[in-house]
Amino acid sequence: MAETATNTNTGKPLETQEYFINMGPQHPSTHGVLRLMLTLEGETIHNVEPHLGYIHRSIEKMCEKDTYAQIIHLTDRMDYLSSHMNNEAVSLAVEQGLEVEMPERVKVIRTIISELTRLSSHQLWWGVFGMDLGAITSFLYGFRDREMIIDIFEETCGARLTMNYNVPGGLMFDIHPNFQKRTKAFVEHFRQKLPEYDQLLTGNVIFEMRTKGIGILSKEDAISFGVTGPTGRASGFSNDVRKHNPYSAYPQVEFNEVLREEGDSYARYKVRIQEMWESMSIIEQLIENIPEGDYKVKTKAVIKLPKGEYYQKVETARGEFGVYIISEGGKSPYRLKFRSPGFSNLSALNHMAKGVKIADLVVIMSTLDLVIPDIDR
Amino acid sequence: MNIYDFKSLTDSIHTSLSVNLSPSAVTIIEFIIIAFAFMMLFTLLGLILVYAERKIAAFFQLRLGPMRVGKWGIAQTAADAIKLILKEPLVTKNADKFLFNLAPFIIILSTFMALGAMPFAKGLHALDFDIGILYLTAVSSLGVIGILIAGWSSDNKYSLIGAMRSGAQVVSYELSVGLSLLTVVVLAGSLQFSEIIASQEAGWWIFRGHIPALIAFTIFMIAGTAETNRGPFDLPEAESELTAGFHTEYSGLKFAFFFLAEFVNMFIIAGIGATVFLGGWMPFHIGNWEGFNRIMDFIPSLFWFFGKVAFLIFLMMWFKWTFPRLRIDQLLRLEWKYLLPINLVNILFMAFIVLMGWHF
Amino acid sequence: MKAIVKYISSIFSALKTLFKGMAVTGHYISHPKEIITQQYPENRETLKMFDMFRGEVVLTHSESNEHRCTGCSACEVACPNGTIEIINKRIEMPDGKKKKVIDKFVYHLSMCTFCNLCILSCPTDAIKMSQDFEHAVFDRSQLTKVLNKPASKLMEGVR
Amino acid sequence: MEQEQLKERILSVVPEAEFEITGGYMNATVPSAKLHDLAKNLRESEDTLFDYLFCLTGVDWPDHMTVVYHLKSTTHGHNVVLKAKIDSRENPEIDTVSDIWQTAEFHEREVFDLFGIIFRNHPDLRRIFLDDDWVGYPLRKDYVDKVNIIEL
Repeated sequence: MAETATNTNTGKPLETQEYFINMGPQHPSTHGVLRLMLTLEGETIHNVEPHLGYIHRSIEKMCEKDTYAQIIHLTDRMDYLSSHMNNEAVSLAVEQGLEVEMPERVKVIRTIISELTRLSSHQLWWGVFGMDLGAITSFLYGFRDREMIIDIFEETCGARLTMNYNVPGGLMFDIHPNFQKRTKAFVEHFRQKLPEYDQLLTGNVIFEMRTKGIGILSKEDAISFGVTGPTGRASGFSNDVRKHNPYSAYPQVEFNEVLREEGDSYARYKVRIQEMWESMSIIEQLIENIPEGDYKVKTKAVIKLPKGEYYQKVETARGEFGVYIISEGGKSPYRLKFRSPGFSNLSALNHMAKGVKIADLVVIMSTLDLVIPDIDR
Repeated sequence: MNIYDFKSLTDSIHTSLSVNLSPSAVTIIEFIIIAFAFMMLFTLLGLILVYAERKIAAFFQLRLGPMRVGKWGIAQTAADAIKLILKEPLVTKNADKFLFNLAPFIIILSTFMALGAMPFAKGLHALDFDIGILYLTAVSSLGVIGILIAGWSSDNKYSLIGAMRSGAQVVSYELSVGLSLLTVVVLAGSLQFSEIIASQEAGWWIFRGHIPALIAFTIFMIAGTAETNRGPFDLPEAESELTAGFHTEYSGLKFAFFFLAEFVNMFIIAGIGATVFLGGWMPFHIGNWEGFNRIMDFIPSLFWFFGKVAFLIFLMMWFKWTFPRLRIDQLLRLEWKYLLPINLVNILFMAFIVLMGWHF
Repeated sequence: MKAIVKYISSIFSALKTLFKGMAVTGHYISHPKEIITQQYPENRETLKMFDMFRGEVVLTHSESNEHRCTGCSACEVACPNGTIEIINKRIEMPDGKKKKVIDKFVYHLSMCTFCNLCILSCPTDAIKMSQDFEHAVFDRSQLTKVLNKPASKLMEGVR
Repeated sequence: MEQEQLKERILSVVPEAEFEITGGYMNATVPSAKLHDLAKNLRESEDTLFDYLFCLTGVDWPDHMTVVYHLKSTTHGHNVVLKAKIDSRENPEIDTVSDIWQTAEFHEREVFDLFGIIFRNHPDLRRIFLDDDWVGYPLRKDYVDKVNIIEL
């Protein structure tokens, strides 16, 4: 060890010192413009200090000037991989304020598209996780399957990523006639391809060595740090908003909240893989019988929310996404706060990464599934 | 055996030159010819292997790979080479300029020296030492000095970490490469490449050496991949951790040297593997099936060698594009706790088999 | 002895998992039909975007160069980013009355987030999203477009 | 715990607390000086056990500021919203809760960065998004920035 190493000429102990490395803002595995200041001794990490704000756009300030319909398109640009769920959170919060009940059709379509979004986000995460570990091939396999979902979105709402499909009071358009056919074809396709994901990575001995026991987060810490989503559930923190505060069509479907106890990177990986199976089962339960009806409730052209406070949370692919609206009765909110899951999840990074190697930090960051615009807002 | 012997070609060049030139002039001209031939081979190998890697990787990943420059993108690597030559060679401000510029040449030098001892075909063999295997293993690991110098002189912490990883890795895996080759040396009874090849006339060692030869081959492939710093052992580069490791700060032609050396090193490892385990340029022979053996002999020896090498290189690419990368402590554990002990037992086992005369 | 058996079996099970992974990639290299690459500029003819695709905002013109935009500015108000600017002018009608019509429908493509709110807000269905997605230009000023064609008129009966 | 019981519970710690039910949550407004004690009490008592702070918001009102804490108990499943009222807008200060919930460390840095509320005893109170030399607090209502904010 470093403490016992001696200079062979003088017999004195060798001097060692900690050194710093800037990981990012341009770095392949920070997935965007996150900058981490690492304090290292050799390859062992002593401290991780995130420096944020490289793409902070102050969306919350912009929202104070926008109407409620306009706010939604800004939420696309936070966690762009679960844009539909972010849209849904704002829509639900506004609908809560307007006290309108959505037609069953809207609820079911919203739920199906939410789950498709979750699948596409997890697929992308799987591909990128493999790439962070050095198995670049998984990246392309993940994108192949994701492309099918993105095509479904594009056909129905015209956008691939920043969908802006929800509006306060329903959906922007009705679903495309091909929607059901394509979704069913995708689920059938992906039920065959998901076992391939397991074959390529999950069982692999190198993969298991790299992930098992790395970046352990205990349940108590997960709760204290507010680590939600698959990351929190891998630590045994039962936090699935779809179960605890069900919204849209989630009360009607049966699915399991995937929980694991280990809290290491492997558990986080397995939770996400298992969630993909659950998402597919939710889609299958709903896709056959989408109720007939309106895709939209008539609202005023410019929505004014009654004075009050509204908090709505939804489960995005990364965890609990909350919208806190303080309305003074005007057409824009007095104050709007987004509780983004990535921000809280990142706050646990230093705690998890102490004492691991640089290579493990990459794994931990990847299993936290950070999306930087979600953190910076 | 009626395989074409390149010795007749080299001899005829030698005699035609000797007719009206002094012996020292002939030696110099022959040196120049050989040097030119190796340089051509080096660039050609680089171009072909880079193209092959990109295409094969693409097909593993459901892509098409380069398709734009030339039919099927054949001229892509040539275009890349021109681009790299034209690029500005950047040097970081606080870099140790002399060492920084020296490092790529050390790496290129070590690959050239190793390439010189390759037996390409019958009679086509520039250096046939009687300690050929020792020479090759010694020279091919000289490259790590270049990597260490590159990492140190770049004045970049990522480079330094990459270089240190590379040092630890190559020094450890050198042992396994050497020991697995020794297993076959025990069988063949010689360190000279030409003799090792000649001893495989009745069948390649991987088939004739029972299980120990197979184990040795597996270990050689793993350790060889590690020695060339290729995935899953590409820790010195480790794109997702260290951006590009030891060659982060290099650009232009100097970067091209590192890049080229990596691919030619892969060729060298595959070449050693093919020579020692798969009979080098020796055609595929089965015992005393005269007819079958004669048909096999019709395929030129050059094709046999390059075919085997291509197969081994494909195997190494297959590893790289499938497996995740190891961590540095796991990498060293694999060597010292698994490969090395197995190797030592394996050599004993092989010596026992040879002593009892049990091999075919 | 038990330890040695465990040691050896761990090696074999590890190798087995590695081969499993190689089988997946091996499957794909031997099945080139599964390749998903699209050769983009070459397949321009066959590449068709979905009808819903939001490429850019266009003002539809009929064959007789008439559009449906009354210049009510609803889209300008609905736009969150100030992408649309409507400049109106007053012209004298044949019967002597003055009427407000659009002079320029300015569209800043560089500021557009393709949220579709302008299309929804338009009372006369004058604008729609086109499926054109090749927006790259060499000069930023080219991204500011005037959508109404020269000498175009308001369609009869639209108010 | 039912909302009525919770109300009594909070009143027993902070007698001057005001209550309001909006958005499905019970809101308790308390003076900023009492917040830390109340939070610690609610976090540690067996019957309340609010161990999960899921949202921490700063709000700038015309004459005062509030910090809003959304709390949930993962064992009991009940929610409460605490609002700490800070009277001064010029010199807003409040005790940190990052010793109670670790996630508050980041959230409080964000509130400090954008509202200028100083959290006493915070281990590492620096700007989190903006540069260290940034002037002003952007999410305050009276913040003016002619360069970066484009008024439509």
